[in-house]
Amino acid sequence: MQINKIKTEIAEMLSDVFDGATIMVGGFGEAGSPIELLHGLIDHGAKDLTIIANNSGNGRVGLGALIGQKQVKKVICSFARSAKGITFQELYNKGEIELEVVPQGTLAERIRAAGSGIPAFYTATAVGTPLAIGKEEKIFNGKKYILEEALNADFALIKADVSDRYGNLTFKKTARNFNPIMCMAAKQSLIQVRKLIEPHQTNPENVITPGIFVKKIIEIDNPIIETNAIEEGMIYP
Amino acid sequence: MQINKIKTEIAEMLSDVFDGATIMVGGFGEAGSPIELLHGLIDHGAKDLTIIANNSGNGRVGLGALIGQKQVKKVICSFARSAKGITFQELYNKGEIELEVVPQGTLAERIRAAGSGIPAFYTATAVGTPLAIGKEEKIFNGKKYILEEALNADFALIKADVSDRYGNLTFKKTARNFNPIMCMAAKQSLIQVRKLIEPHQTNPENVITPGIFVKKIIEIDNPIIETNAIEEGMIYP
Amino acid sequence: MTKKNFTNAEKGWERGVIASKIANDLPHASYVNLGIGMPELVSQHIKDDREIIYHSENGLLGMGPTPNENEIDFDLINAGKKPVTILPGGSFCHHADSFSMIRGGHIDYCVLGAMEVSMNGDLANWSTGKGIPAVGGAMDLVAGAKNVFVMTQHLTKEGKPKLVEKCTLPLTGSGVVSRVYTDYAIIDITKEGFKIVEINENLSIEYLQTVTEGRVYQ
Amino acid sequence: MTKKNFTNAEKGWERGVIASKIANDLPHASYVNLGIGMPELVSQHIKDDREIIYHSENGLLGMGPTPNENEIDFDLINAGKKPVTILPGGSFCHHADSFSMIRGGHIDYCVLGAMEVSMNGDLANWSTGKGIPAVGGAMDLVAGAKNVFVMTQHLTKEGKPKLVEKCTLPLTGSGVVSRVYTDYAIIDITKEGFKIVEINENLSIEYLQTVTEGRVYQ
Repeated sequence: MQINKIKTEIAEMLSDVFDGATIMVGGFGEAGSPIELLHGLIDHGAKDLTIIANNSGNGRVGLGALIGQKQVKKVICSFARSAKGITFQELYNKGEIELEVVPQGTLAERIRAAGSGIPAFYTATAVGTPLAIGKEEKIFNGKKYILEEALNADFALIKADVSDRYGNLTFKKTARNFNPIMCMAAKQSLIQVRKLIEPHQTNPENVITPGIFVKKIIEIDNPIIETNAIEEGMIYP
Repeated sequence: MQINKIKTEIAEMLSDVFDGATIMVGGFGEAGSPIELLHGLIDHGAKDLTIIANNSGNGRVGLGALIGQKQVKKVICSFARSAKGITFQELYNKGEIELEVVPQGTLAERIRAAGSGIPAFYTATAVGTPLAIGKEEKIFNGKKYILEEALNADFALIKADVSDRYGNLTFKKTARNFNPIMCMAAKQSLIQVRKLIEPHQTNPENVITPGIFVKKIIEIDNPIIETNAIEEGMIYP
Repeated sequence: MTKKNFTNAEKGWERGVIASKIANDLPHASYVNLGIGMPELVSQHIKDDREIIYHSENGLLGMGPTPNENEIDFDLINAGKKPVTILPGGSFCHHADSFSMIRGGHIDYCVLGAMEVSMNGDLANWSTGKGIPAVGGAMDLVAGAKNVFVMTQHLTKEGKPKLVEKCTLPLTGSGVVSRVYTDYAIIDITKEGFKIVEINENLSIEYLQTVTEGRVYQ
Repeated sequence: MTKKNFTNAEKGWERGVIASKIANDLPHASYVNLGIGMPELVSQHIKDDREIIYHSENGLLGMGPTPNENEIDFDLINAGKKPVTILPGGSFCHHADSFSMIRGGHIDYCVLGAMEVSMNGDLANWSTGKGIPAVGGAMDLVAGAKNVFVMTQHLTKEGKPKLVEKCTLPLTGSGVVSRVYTDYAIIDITKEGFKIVEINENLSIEYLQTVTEGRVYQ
């Protein structure tokens, strides 16, 4: 029997998602944003989700659409402002969605820590700022650091460029961003990929996310580009 | 003016090394072992060195030879036993060299932490063992962890496969091992590389160690293979 | 200490002039992160006697200029989410590796905007305390980069001093700024106060003191 | 509790038989790290009804069998520093990433040798307390892998029980072992003691108790 993580239906990808789940959403801005999986999550209907992402969505597609459907109770991100952001901003101003602001590098490192079995680490980032309030402090070599804890997730929704049936992923240019570390940190990482290849076509030197960090894969060969979708006035669902 | 980190003389590579320096030595077993740089360090003559590496050298070539010259006062490594090891073992049994034993994963993570600005992190590795003695403990989610501190270095001696003049490195197969993280952790990483290429030949998707972590590069196109050298009875100097 | 508004303030250096002064202070072979907005101008003023490598915190080292309209790739963007290019010898990495470059002290210089800079080098540039808080990578940059340069107008749009004895806005970092480039002056942060490195040729030290909270000296 | 030496101990399963029992307990699609020495045999006994992916902690996922003499590459070795191969769909990574797989709980099973295993799952397998201490990746593996299997002879070469009430040698990990495979039995670590999952067909439970320190039960 051969390992084969490839699925053919979005619903199958998201079959284990549950109300109250913590879900990482890959991408930075729109580079790497898994729009089709996010729309699948709207169709799925799970509620009270906590979303971990760098941003909080644009327009009414992808993450913006999911938040617009009121399926999200909390967003953990570094930058929840955006020229094209609508839904998060509306709900936040009405007090209907929670926000945890995390410096971008601390966000990345907390995600990697979760994937690497590190429950907490010290960092100089945010020392002396409002984001350090309530955090444990410690001096190393005469310099002050704060303790930051790992950010775990139940699921990660990820867009990659190429994969084989094991889930060996490569990404395109800056669409790599948070994706590899989110694949490490989530119990199930769910990948939409532009192109599937055979394992013998995978160059073992160039794999960015090895299959051990991947649970399910689906091919979406012509994914929605957020900027274009918003310009065209797309609203999901 | 163009950035060019390429040097032509081993002595130039090691010109800043000083007595008492902490030096990381890349490689795992012999895969990736920077034999020529290590021999250059013998010629250089620096004393009282602290070496951070996974192993403690074989025979009387490379790290084994450096230790045999009594230039090393302390070795920090995970595995100082080896069928072909001679020099470390002799000095250790005579009490003439110090040893700090670190679990291999903790060693890797402490090195990465140094390169990533993390002064310390918690880990489950070694909890309840003699290697946890004297280390700070903390409970996260009901499980006990110990605090491990970053391992910084003044220099890293590294063997890579290919580089351009910026120091964008790739490695061959399992010769990657500790090299990328040691390049991050050392103030100066000094690279011997099998082959130099032009920057436009570097594929930005496949760079393993970006040039920002590299100080100096030298081309050694046909490096000594430790196993062969030992079989042939090589003794350096 | 002045609390006045300077609505008829003197005209200082143009943004391009400030950018070129910063460009001149970035040594050959530096790894540099330029903040979104005004600091992006710096790259246009680097002279041929040096090569600078630009880092964008979303996993891009060796960032090049804005592409032509027909070369735009939505998968090749900078930290400001705008299309950019990559130069020969550049590379991509993931976010944890990219921020290791910043947090691990490998970025030689970062250039950022400011709302306030205090005499001890505190920087406030991420939040007015109102609206949706959004920090991005600013706190990582000021905590991690070897040298933190601030590029800013000397006065706010409302004519208030940005160089202050003590910041009133939420901090981005404490004691992190090394040098401030404004339209009026280049100022080093020292224990004795704001040290003038260069003053706009049309202004007096007395005037600079008037539009600055906290002691300036030469 | 016995302290005797069993120099004329019963003959148990051959190593290949123990290895095949472990192989049968590794589910399809598992990510597995096999320790150096006896555990390496396990991969030779995996049946066609499953695909197992082998991890070697020196940055190799998808490890294949030993190469032919003429295919040996000194840059493609396993954690025991012996030449190996890589299978299609395999990949290389650096040491921190490789140990993230282990320490982050992504390795489903690791199989290790033992000097001592205690009733509460403590493992001692890295140091006799004499000679040069060398730990390698053993402490990371037992702390991180989802399931820690021990593969060992039931008795030491000197005929002493390896399954003990309390380890006397320096620990590799505390409360980490889930199951022990010996030439005499397969034993689960439970709160009640050593639970017999399977006993060698030629041995009685009474005999097993005699050669084991601490309660065995079925």
